[in-house]
Amino acid sequence: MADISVELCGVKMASPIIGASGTFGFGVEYSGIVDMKKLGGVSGKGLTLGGKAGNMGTRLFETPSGIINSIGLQNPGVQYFIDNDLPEMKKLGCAAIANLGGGSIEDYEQGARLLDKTDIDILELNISCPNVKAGGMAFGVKADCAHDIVSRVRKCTAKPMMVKLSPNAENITEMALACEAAGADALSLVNTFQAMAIDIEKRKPVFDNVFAGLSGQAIRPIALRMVYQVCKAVKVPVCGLGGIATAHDAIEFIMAGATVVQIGTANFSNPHACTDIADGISKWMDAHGVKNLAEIRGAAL
Amino acid sequence: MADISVELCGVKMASPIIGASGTFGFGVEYSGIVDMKKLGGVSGKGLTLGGKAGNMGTRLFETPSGIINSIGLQNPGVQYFIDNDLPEMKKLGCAAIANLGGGSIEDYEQGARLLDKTDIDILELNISCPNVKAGGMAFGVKADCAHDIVSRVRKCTAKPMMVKLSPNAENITEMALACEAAGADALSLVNTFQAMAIDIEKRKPVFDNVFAGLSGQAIRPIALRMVYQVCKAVKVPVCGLGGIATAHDAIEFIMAGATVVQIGTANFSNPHACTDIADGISKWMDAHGVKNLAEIRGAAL
Amino acid sequence: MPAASFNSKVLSNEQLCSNIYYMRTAWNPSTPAPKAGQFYMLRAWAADEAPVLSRPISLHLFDEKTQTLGFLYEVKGKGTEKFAALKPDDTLSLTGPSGNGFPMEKLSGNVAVVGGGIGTAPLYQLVRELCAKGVNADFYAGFRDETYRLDAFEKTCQGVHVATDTGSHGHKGFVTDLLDASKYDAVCVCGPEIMMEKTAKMAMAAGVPVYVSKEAVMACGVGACLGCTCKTKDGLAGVCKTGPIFEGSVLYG
Amino acid sequence: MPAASFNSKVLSNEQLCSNIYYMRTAWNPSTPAPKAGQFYMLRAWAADEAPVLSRPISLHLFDEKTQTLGFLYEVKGKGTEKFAALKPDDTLSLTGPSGNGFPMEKLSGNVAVVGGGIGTAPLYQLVRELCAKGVNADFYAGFRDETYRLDAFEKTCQGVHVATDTGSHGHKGFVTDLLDASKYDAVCVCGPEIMMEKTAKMAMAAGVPVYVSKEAVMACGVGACLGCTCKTKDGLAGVCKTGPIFEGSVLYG
Ligand SMILES: Cc1cc2nc3c(=O)[nH]c(=O)nc-3n(C[C@H](O)[C@H](O)[C@H](O)COP(=O)(O)OP(=O)(O)OC[C@H]3O[C@@H](n4cnc5c(N)ncnc54)[C@H](O)[C@@H]3O)c2cc1C
Ligand SMILES: Cc1cc2nc3c(=O)[nH]c(=O)nc-3n(C[C@H](O)[C@H](O)[C@H](O)COP(=O)(O)OP(=O)(O)OC[C@H]3O[C@@H](n4cnc5c(N)ncnc54)[C@H](O)[C@@H]3O)c2cc1C
Ligand SMILES: Cc1cc2nc3c(=O)[nH]c(=O)nc-3n(C[C@H](O)[C@H](O)[C@H](O)COP(=O)(O)O)c2cc1C
Ligand SMILES: Cc1cc2nc3c(=O)[nH]c(=O)nc-3n(C[C@H](O)[C@H](O)[C@H](O)COP(=O)(O)O)c2cc1C
Ligand code: FES
Ligand code: FES
Repeated sequence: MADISVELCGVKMASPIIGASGTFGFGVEYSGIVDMKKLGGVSGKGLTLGGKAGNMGTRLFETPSGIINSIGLQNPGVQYFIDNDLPEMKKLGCAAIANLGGGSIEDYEQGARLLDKTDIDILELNISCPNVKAGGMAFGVKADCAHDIVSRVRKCTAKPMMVKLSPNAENITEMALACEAAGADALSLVNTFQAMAIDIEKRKPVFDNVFAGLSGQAIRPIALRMVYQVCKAVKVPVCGLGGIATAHDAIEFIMAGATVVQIGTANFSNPHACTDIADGISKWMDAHGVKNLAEIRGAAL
Repeated sequence: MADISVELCGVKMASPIIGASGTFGFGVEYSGIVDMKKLGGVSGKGLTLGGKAGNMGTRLFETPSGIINSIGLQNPGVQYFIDNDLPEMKKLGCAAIANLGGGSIEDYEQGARLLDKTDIDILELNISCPNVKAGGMAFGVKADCAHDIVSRVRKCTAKPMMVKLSPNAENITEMALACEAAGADALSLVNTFQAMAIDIEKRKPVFDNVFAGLSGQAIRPIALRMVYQVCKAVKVPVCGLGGIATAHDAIEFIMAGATVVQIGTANFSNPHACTDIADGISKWMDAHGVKNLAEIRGAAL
Repeated sequence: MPAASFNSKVLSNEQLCSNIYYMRTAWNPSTPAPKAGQFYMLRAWAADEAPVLSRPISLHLFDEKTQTLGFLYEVKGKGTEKFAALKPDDTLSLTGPSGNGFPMEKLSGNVAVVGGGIGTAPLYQLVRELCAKGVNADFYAGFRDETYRLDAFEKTCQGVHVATDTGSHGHKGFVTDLLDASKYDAVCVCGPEIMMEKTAKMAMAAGVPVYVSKEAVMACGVGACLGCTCKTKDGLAGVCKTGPIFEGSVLYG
Repeated sequence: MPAASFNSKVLSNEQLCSNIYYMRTAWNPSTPAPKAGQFYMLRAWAADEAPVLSRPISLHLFDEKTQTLGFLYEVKGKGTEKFAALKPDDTLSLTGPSGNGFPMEKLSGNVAVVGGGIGTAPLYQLVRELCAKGVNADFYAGFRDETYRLDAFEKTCQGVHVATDTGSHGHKGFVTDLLDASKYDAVCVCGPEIMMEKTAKMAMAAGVPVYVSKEAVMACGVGACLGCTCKTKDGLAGVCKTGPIFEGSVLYG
């Protein structure tokens, strides 16, 4: 059997497959379904310092090969997570990744400081959630804003810090370079695309916030392009995501240079998606005489 | 029966449905299939001053609810179009829209001057084709570059000029405002999204140019968001497109503020898409007591 | 107990009337046993086929002896159309059981079980479980015109009271016209939102505890995505995990 | 004549062997009559269902009397799988006829018609048309192992020569082993790319005109999208309109 283990920022992972933030709970919800030991890690629900009730109104909307969500970073807050969810996450048998979002830079800093003292394996800094009205988005769009926040959070934690980029960035390569320069140990991309839907009977937008985030297979060709561009530009490892649903898709991202990948919306269409993909990658490697992922990583660059 | 006629830049149209550039030939190819008199117009294949052979290698690739194309602006040149295709287009019984792309500003200017002397109804200025290596893209990404080219082409023609925007623009609203300020009579959006695919057996990108353009239903939620943003920002009429496949979709764009819409990739899944959509809009309006499109245009803004 | 996900064989899939189907599938005994008010996410199409999301369908019947699950469903759109096309031996993927289920420990004495249309679906397993523990369950059902599965309810419940909008069966009018909540120790209701609200408010006015089965669009069905919230008096609550059964006072209090 | 687009009833859809199916559908007589070498874009799924693009399938048979179209196809992936699931009376959408077709005006005397595997599909209508106008057509067919539709070809052609990779039928080896192009006034070929190139070069070496049926991924199938080009010695050419039939010298010259 091919070796699909990887190391990301010094964290050893059984496979390059990570459950994507916001789609996989804290892993626990899928623990009766998915053999967590086969995963590289779980990126938990997006956290904010003080917690959030999330958005009112419609939160989910199906589109061709995708979904639009407007969860609005509903979460119990960093401290509650540390006290209640993290212990459960640590029992899963794969890396525990805390996804940190926020409104103000100060909140990000304080959240990172709190998480720094825990045994999370990786801090994923979400500078790109498009569903929070105040702030959030701007950090993910302008490279100089991103540089600012990443370098400030960098000072608050010694944990491996992976910065999650928005596909809505003005220029994804500049954004990636800015975050790398600001001290990111890894980059993950993409978050959801800003999108919308209109209820033609009500003659108004479906979502209370008008805009919400598109994910799923629909976005994969654009996400792959961005991952490819970023992998060409940066030296830090990249975690690719956006519409990955099969081992074939995951291999595309790895050949574009990704060290690991995350699986989000695909979990909703196939609750076994994460392990099906991990198993599928081994199988493909066996069939093609590929012994470890380094052999194919970035092969298409 | 509801009145679905519209006027765009002084051109009267039987319906708000236009065949999208590059997907509908010069209309003639679909003339045995589609009743052209029901259409508002046909936007012809993208033209360049001297013509182009187009891209080598794979040109089409299917994705979930979309396709990626790398045609590379294959076209016979502006003069050939004027002499051979335009007369046929003018016989179709709907507006003839010439789609002009190019490499250098001078080519755009010269192309526009040639087209100005013909009886095309509208000039659609494509500043966004992502498939041409030299130039093209940059005009569509940076608002100041766009302003420059649009104002220069503006001086070369008195024809109604509709500028076609790229969804890859750094900021779609700023882009739209820049083009409006530079003299655009109308705006159309979106063109294709820069995307890619990797052939995992060959371990290299599917397209010779690496990147190519994603279209189809997959992109609709993002396209709709951009159309909505632009309609909020500008005063000139907007032509919305990107993944429209049904009357329902078209009505969404109209409620987002679009005066007309274009139908591209949907023609490939349903060759009757244009007329099915036109008929479907009338039907919906009848069922909802809507007498003309102005009643619902921008209703969701 | 976390939800499981397994493939199941369709045993039968019968059209009961216009848009109503009754499907039986094989339960996987290595997965948690479901209870009344819980549901499964069902999928009868490939992961890469439309619609993207699986569809939540309530447990209509669970027969542990024959290891059978029963689902009663109405064809509404793409997803349920695909269910309707299933034939015996076809494969269906199930994720569940999910949700809290009806609070059996709080149901005793006389219970009114009130359903509207396809909202009767989760109530059959409920009356079965109530009867099994010796609770008296009276069933009140409202339909537009056609009725279905009444025979099954009649075999299980003492009283079965029917109302139809058209008057084709039983009382012509609302099912709530028939209900005197004050006669009962608890009320359980599932149906259209206005009907549930009305029933709940009647029960609350009579001081009788009422349990309401809510709906929401769902992505994961297991509490992972936070997409399925509904408003409660304590803020938003996740329907797939905290619900789908809520106390009336929490929703309408 | 521009292509038309119409819905057609499936008349029969028979599995001939492992992955090969023969489907007959009703022609719509208000649409242009197709000829050998032309094709239709076929779709047996809704516009919003996967795959996005319709699939080009050659005319295998056109019987104007019975207003029947015949298609011979191999199941390769999603699209052709959906064709294989069609039953009589199901609806199929057709766009066409498209393409140039074989140049009948240039085919006279003795013509070798050479097919490889599913590449034999367009050749049956070709031999029918050739015979109808009194041209002698010899059929050369290569298969991997299983053969199909040979009975039909045998009823129409004077000579039928078969080769298989496994030797299960006819000559064990390449069909090109059997062909002496110099005996013919023209050669028509359809099959895997290497086999077409080999055949074309043999014919060209013998100074015999050769007509090759090319494939390309297609979106519109009517010349509107420019997605279906292939390399020719005069630059890129659109397969769906300029082709799919090209002179060998244009492709391999
Ligand atoms: C916990 C739970 C249990 C359920 N149990 C059952 C059951 O036992 N039997 C049953 O028939 N149905 C049940 N439903 C409802 C069922 O899930 C929906 O009817 C189904 O998802 C519709 O899918 P579709 O693809 O057929 O329709 P779609 O194409 O998704 O929608 C068709 C139409 O139905 C409406 N619709 C879609 N989803 C819902 C919804 N959740 N509630 C109300 N309207 C909706 C849409 O707005 C649209 O107008 C349950 C729902 C939940 C949340
Ligand atoms: C003008 C023309 C006429 C044709 N006539 C016939 C015919 O009469 N009978 C018939 O069986 N087929 C014919 N084909 C080929 C047929 O169109 C393809 O086999 C079909 O589109 C495959 O679709 P799919 O969804 O089943 O497979 P996909 O899922 O699209 O592909 C499955 C596999 O087949 C390969 N493949 C896909 N398309 C092609 C192609 N065009 N050529 C070679 N390999 C391909 C893919 O790379 C993939 O490996 C014709 C093609 C053209 C262009
Ligand atoms: C319901 C939902 C909730 C999400 N919540 C978060 C979040 O809290 N933090 C975050 O960084 N990304 C969040 N995302 C984005 C995903 O992690 C992922 O970046 C995106 O969905 C693209 O991947 P996919 O196409 O595989 O789903 C969420 C996505 C969905 C669908
Ligand atoms: C095959 C193909 C060729 C295209 N060529 C052009 C072109 O020449 N000029 C142009 O402005 N847009 C071109 N486009 C973009 C379309 O006009 C349209 O903007 C885009 O496809 C989004 O709309 P859709 O999703 O409805 O297809 C092309 C699109 C496709 C699919
Ligand atoms: S459906 Fe995902 S949390 Fe309820
Ligand atoms: S398939 Fe569109 S031009 Fe040939």
